[in-house]
Amino acid sequence: MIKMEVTRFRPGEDDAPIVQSYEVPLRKEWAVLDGLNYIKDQLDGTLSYRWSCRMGICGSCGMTVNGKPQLSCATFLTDYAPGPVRVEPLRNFPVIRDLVVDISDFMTKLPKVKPWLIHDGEVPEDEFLQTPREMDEYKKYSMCINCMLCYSACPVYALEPEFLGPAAIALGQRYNLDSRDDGALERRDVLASAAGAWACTFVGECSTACPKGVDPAGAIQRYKLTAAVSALKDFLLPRGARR
Amino acid sequence: MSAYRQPVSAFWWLRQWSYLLFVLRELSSVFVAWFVVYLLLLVAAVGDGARAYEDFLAWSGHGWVLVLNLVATAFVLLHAVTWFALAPRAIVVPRVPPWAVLVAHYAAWALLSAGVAWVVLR
Amino acid sequence: MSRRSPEPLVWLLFSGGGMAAALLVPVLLVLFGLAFPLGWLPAPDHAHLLALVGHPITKLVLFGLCALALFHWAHRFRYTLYDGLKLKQASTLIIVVCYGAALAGSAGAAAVLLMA
Amino acid sequence: MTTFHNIVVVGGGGAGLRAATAIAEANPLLSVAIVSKVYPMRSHTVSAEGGAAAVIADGDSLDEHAYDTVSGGDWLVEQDAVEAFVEEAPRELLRLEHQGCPWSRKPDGRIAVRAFGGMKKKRTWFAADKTGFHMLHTLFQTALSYSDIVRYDEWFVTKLLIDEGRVHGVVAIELATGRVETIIANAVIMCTGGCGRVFPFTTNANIKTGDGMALAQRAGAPLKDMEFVQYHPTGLPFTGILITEATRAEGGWLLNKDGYRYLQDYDLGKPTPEPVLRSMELGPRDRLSQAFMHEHAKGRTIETPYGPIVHLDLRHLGAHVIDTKLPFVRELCSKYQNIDPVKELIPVRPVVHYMMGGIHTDINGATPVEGLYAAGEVACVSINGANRLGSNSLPELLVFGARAGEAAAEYVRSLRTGPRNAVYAQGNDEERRLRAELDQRRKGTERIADLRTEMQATMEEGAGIYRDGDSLEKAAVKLHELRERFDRAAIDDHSSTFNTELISLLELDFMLDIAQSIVACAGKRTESRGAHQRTDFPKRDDEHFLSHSLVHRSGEVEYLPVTITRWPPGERVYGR
Ligand SMILES: Cc1cc2nc3c(=O)[nH]c(=O)nc-3n(C[C@H](O)[C@H](O)[C@H](O)COP(=O)(O)OP(=O)(O)OC[C@H]3O[C@@H](n4cnc5c(N)ncnc54)[C@H](O)[C@@H]3O)c2cc1C
Ligand code: SF4
Ligand code: F3S
Ligand code: FES
Repeated sequence: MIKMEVTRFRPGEDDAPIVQSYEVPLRKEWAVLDGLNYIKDQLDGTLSYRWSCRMGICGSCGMTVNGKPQLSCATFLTDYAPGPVRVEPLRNFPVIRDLVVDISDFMTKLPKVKPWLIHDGEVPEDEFLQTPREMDEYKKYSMCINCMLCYSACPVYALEPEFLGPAAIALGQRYNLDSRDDGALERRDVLASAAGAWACTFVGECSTACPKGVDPAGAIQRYKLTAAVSALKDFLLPRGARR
Repeated sequence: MSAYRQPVSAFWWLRQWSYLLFVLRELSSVFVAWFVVYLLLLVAAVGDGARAYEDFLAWSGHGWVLVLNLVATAFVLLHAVTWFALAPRAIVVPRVPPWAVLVAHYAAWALLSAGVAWVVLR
Repeated sequence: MSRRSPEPLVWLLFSGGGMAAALLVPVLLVLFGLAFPLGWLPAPDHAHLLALVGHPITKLVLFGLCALALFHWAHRFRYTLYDGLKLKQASTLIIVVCYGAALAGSAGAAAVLLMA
Repeated sequence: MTTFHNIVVVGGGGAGLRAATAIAEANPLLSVAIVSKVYPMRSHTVSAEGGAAAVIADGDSLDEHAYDTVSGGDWLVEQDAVEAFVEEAPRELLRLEHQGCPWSRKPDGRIAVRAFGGMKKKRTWFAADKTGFHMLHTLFQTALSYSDIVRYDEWFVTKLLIDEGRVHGVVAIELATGRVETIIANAVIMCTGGCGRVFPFTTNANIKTGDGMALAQRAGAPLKDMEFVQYHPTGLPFTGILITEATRAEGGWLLNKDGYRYLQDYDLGKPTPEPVLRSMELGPRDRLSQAFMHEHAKGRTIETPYGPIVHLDLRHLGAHVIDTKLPFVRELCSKYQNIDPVKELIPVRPVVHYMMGGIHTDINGATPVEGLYAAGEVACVSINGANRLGSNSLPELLVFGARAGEAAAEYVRSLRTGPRNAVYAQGNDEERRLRAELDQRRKGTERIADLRTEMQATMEEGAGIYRDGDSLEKAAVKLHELRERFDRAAIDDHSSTFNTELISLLELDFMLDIAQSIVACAGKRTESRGAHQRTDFPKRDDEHFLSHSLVHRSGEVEYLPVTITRWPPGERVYGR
């Protein structure tokens, strides 16, 4: 058995979260999520949390496990033996209930970076040609599962809720770097705004937390350099010479 | 919806070693600024003549100045190391692996440092 | 229009300063701040340094280093105040003080270097 | 509370997003809503690994894709639908390409294709081994650019509003607040995905509880071919996480406990070092899963605490192939099984994966209930027949999602009349019912989890890879008992905020319906075909059963003849 200390918050009942302890079996194969499912099914049906794929790809099950943002379906109880395992909601988000946080802030910011392909000119009859090397340029940034672990790890997001945040910027970059895309200029107003890439001070914890190797910190740094260079060009070149 | 807003403590950077390291890295800029002051004092002293330069050397040997410079050196090194670590993430050169970018930075650092030392000590 | 935001230019100065500081400050600080005062190495004589500082290329390099390093400081310190001390509300004041100090410092550096 | 839209799409997976964008494009003036119990990008389409089939390669042809699909489905397939499907699939996948989907490429920049089980040609497009993930995110992000598509994220649909044989919208709960809302619409498209969670051991996500099938059946639309449940031959023991068929397409081998490629004993061809299409490990899923059962009977599988297993061997592929073509497989194996497929054997066993059956629709996604459409795994058109070929489902979502969207857009154009008061009354009744569930189940005596576990065990025992009259009869009796006990199920959570216990209860309610439908259809079909194998009736019986079963809420089953255009029923031949 291992002790799980789970943060509970019941709106209307509690003013602030409280901690509740449960004993769950310690099995080699069990993820933290399996422990929670055991609690829900056998001990306490009132515990609320999100999960779906239990294979680390849907991005629902982000939680703070022993202080670190994690996918609870891909984090194993045995790694915390002998316990206790502390399970809290993701930090930096409002808590709706127990381990469920409100990510609507991200959902409203995401469309602002225009995370879709913008192509000027003709679309070919068949596929756009894109070599594997061209794909490598953006591939890693396309791996984001929107799990919000990076937002939970980023102190700038905690302090400045206006900040677009790591995943949204990385997704904007994902399209900017796609050889099929011509939308970089359209995205610039948002990505290169004060609440965009410039707000990031390169804490770098977003990339440490990311379970999918997206490296949002790198994406942002890279974007800053490109944006700064193009701003410099705008500044130095007369209007007509610009594209 | 009466969601609970998780408070952020003013001491958030003490919660985790990596956050503390980040704040220390940011504070290194203060010591960079101190270095500028120190450098300008030196240059002014050199310009003022041999006496002033001697005075400067004596002053730089004072305990507190030494301690300050020792601390500053530590911070400046922290700055340099973290700065170079960051460089390959921002500077992406097609077909050049990130470690090569990192190595290039360290090479440049070594070269420039040797060059400066040579010019000064010649 | 947000595209006119000065942020990218300030950031370029910050980065330039960061790079210059990383490359040059450690060696200079170790030499002049530690090695000479502590006698690890003999301090160079005055004439040599005077000749060195008098050379226009040195003046240019040192000015660049000082100005950039000051802007590096200004930018980083501004965000340290925002984040570390949660002072975002005082943003305008902080901006004026930080970048203002960097500007003044750069002017001071130019004066010192020109006179030397 | 009541809101109005022209068309409501229930479900934000591949099918739902495609349907919604099709409507927005067909008629930008229509107000479209997507109601989904999870954020769209969390939908289960995200888990699909292997790929999506569509003819693009030189030397391939639409006819061959159609034939593979028809024979793979053991001729229980609507051939006109298959012809439309194979023709439209390439266009749909190209459309996704133009929207930015990172399909894996050949060195010259063109789309690459891989082999897949039961397909005679290499025609499966893939995005490494995260095809569904990339497709879903591309669809979702593209849908964000249509600002007029309204989303109800994390809203759970509990009822379809039906009046005078026509659909008038849905009732749904907003999870975050517990608010119950009547959403009036002229047409509803069900895109709620499959129901693998009816079984204990499945590749399916927690959300795949067959809600849409049950909702439609309750609304009067029959379910079709529910006895056909696909077992995928290679799931990880314990978790049931899928190891994609692409592993075998790239050259992986299935080995029994003696290290022997046992598929050669089951009329699936002779082992060769290189993979041969439609042979051995590239046979169809039904046959491979059945072969496993025979190996098990012969005592040639390996016992583990999580059931018998065989091994999937990828070691001879080498690290390079695995890392470029199957990186997610390596990630999953190391995370969830603690092994490295580059050096070790992967333990696998058959696992419930996909529902061939679903809401009965025509070739345009229309159900017999006016205004009600369905597409994706929840629907049964049917192109999958008695056994789906791997990589046909993802293109199916797109082709029939788009068709359903266009058909619904067309349908609402001609409508003039709005709902009668009876519809609003239905909405109010449903709201009252849901309140009652919360209040009156305090004193229940049955645990939701226990009922669910028993239902799942019943299904595996009674309606697994092999079934017979007896096992199905027992299952039917047990399910009946569980239905009764369900009325006494308790809820401890009485909060209206994000009440996942209430949702579990509603999902269990739906799953019990589905389980009963599966068992009813399986009991009536006294033949063996594709994924439906009766040990008491081991032969295919075209004379009586070359027809789809349609099951109604009452449990009554009727049959509908199969549409045959060009491919008369024949023998399914693999490896010969
Ligand atoms: C592990 C795995 C791998 C697979 N690999 C492949 C592959 O390689 N190739 C292939 O062709 N196929 C594959 N499949 C099959 C294919 O992925 C699925 O059939 C397909 O994704 C189903 O998509 P969908 O849009 O119909 O439903 P889903 O993507 O499951 O979406 C269902 C939607 O309905 C919503 N919903 C459900 N109930 C309700 C309710 N009551 N109220 C509100 N909303 C509701 C959900 O929120 C969700 O948005 C795979 C399946 C699995 C499980
Ligand atoms: S960038 Fe990484 S951590 Fe952030 S949301 Fe995407 S996958 Fe999650
Ligand atoms: S942690 Fe935050 S500050 Fe930047 S580098 Fe990552 S977004
Ligand atoms: S449950 Fe899907 S990522 Fe964990």
